[in-house]
Amino acid sequence: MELTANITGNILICRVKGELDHHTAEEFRTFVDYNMENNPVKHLLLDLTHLSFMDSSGIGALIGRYKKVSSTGGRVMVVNENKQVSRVFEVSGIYEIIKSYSSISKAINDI
Amino acid sequence: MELTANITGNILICRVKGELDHHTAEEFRTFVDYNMENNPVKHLLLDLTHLSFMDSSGIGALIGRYKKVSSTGGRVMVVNENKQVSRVFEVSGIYEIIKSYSSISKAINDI
Amino acid sequence: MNAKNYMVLIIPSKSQNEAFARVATAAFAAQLDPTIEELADIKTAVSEAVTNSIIHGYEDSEGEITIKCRMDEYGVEIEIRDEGKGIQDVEQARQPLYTSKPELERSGMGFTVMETFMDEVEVYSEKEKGTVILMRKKFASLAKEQGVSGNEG
Amino acid sequence: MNAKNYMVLIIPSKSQNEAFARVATAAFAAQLDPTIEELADIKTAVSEAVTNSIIHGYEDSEGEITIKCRMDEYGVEIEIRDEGKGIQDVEQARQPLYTSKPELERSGMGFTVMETFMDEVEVYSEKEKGTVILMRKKFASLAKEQGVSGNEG
Ligand SMILES: Nc1ncnc2c1ncn2[C@@H]1O[C@H](COP(=O)(O)OP(=O)(O)O)[C@@H](O)[C@H]1O
Ligand SMILES: Nc1ncnc2c1ncn2[C@@H]1O[C@H](COP(=O)(O)OP(=O)(O)O)[C@@H](O)[C@H]1O
Repeated sequence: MELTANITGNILICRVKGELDHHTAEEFRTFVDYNMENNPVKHLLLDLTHLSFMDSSGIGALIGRYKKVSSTGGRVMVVNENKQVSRVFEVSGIYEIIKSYSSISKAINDI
Repeated sequence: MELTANITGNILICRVKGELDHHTAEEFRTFVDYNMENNPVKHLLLDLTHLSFMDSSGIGALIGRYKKVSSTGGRVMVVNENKQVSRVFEVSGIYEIIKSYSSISKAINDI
Repeated sequence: MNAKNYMVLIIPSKSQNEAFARVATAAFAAQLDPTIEELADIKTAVSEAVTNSIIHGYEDSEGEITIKCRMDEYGVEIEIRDEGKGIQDVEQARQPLYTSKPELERSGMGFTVMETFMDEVEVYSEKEKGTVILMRKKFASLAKEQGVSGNEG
Repeated sequence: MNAKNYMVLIIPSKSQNEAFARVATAAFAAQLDPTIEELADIKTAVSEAVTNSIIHGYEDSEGEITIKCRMDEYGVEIEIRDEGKGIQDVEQARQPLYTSKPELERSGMGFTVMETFMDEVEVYSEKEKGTVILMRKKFASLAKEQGVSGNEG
């Protein structure tokens, strides 16, 4: 898993590359939480363009981030998830709390 | 394994796509022998650009073709094999009887 | 020929093997020429079952997970077995959102994902003995070969 | 953590499993971040040993082939075992160009390929009992971690 973070206004844009499962979830959690806490940001935008696989452990990690971010009034958004990832999102009903966009700029414009 | 054959002058140009191992060797043998026997050709040129894997079962199949083709005065040539294939060629000493070229035109010009 | 093919894969319950388990199972199933989506479904379901054996079955100890994959006329049957702590109430465990480990940020959606992505999911479990998940997936390409989908032109 | 990882893979001796066996073993070994060439070497050596079990070990009958792969500090150890007819004269079998089945267009280069592509190859065989091939491959990346290659800048 490769994680990179960028800041645009009050949004942390985190690019997630590789596979998000139970094995990599800890790294994802630590990285996102650290960057949310140590930067002047409110919202979390996850760029999933290069996320090739995710399962329900990933859903658990996303819900965990959602709880933290929304507790301080922020939003969690995802961009460009592939079909496999999108099917796991659908099954778990997570689109109800985390909205998906086809591009980073569309997500930013929607805040 | 995907096999296609073309004829240029008295040369059968056979493109080999996929993996050449014991499992696929039979198909390779049958295809090449059939096309050598049923066309007015003398030489065999194997385009290995899309051969992703080969082991010593492939070497056996190549030596078998070499014996048939050379018995009627023809040559066997290969083009553009990848590194893994080339290492198996080297270990088995097959470059002594089957010459390698970087392009089809170079192989044809050398006949 | 495919019909009788099978594989058995044994791995220790390390989280790093989750990716290997799903890749190996998918590579085996790929012999039947499933669609990309069918293959992704298998990967996801296997990932769920193997992860459960690691987290819930063996918890902090280490044990072995056995993955069996058999081909039949319609597709694949996949069995994932651990000798871990077992499930007390299987019906409850299969409920969407139910998890016994919310403190680990589990979503409780593992069984729901398996049921959605596979055609059949059976769960056999005994307290302190272990758990067996048996899943089946039919492939569209084989349904055609069997003539199940009727006329083809 | 990697050091104690292992996998056991059992497959029937069908030629269609040759590709699966090498892909699965390579996928497992990939956890240690070998180079592309090291991975190709492993694929090739596994392909040779598994093919031999199918053609020579079990000939026209069907039996099981067991592939074990263990990680150690330096790389991987791969064991390929069949319960087939065994090798009478291992020293002769390992000679380049020696084959007992020239009529099948065998090149007799299987053992030579294994020996060239792996760091160590051991052969244990008993007539009518079966054959075990034990191969080891060191990975350059691990040699560095172990400090074997000395100064690094
Ligand atoms: N292999 C297993 N061994 C023991 N308990 C299990 C196993 N698989 C599932 N369970 C139990 O079933 C529950 C629901 O599983 P699941 O739907 O995958 O959700 P999650 O893994 O997110 O908890 C788990 O929380 C656990 O209590
Ligand atoms: N698993 C095995 N069981 C029985 N005999 C074997 C086995 N592996 C190798 N042999 C014997 O060793 C010989 C040499 O093997 P190899 O170098 O791979 O060449 P090839 O497979 O082309 O014959 C074989 O021809 C066979 O007689």
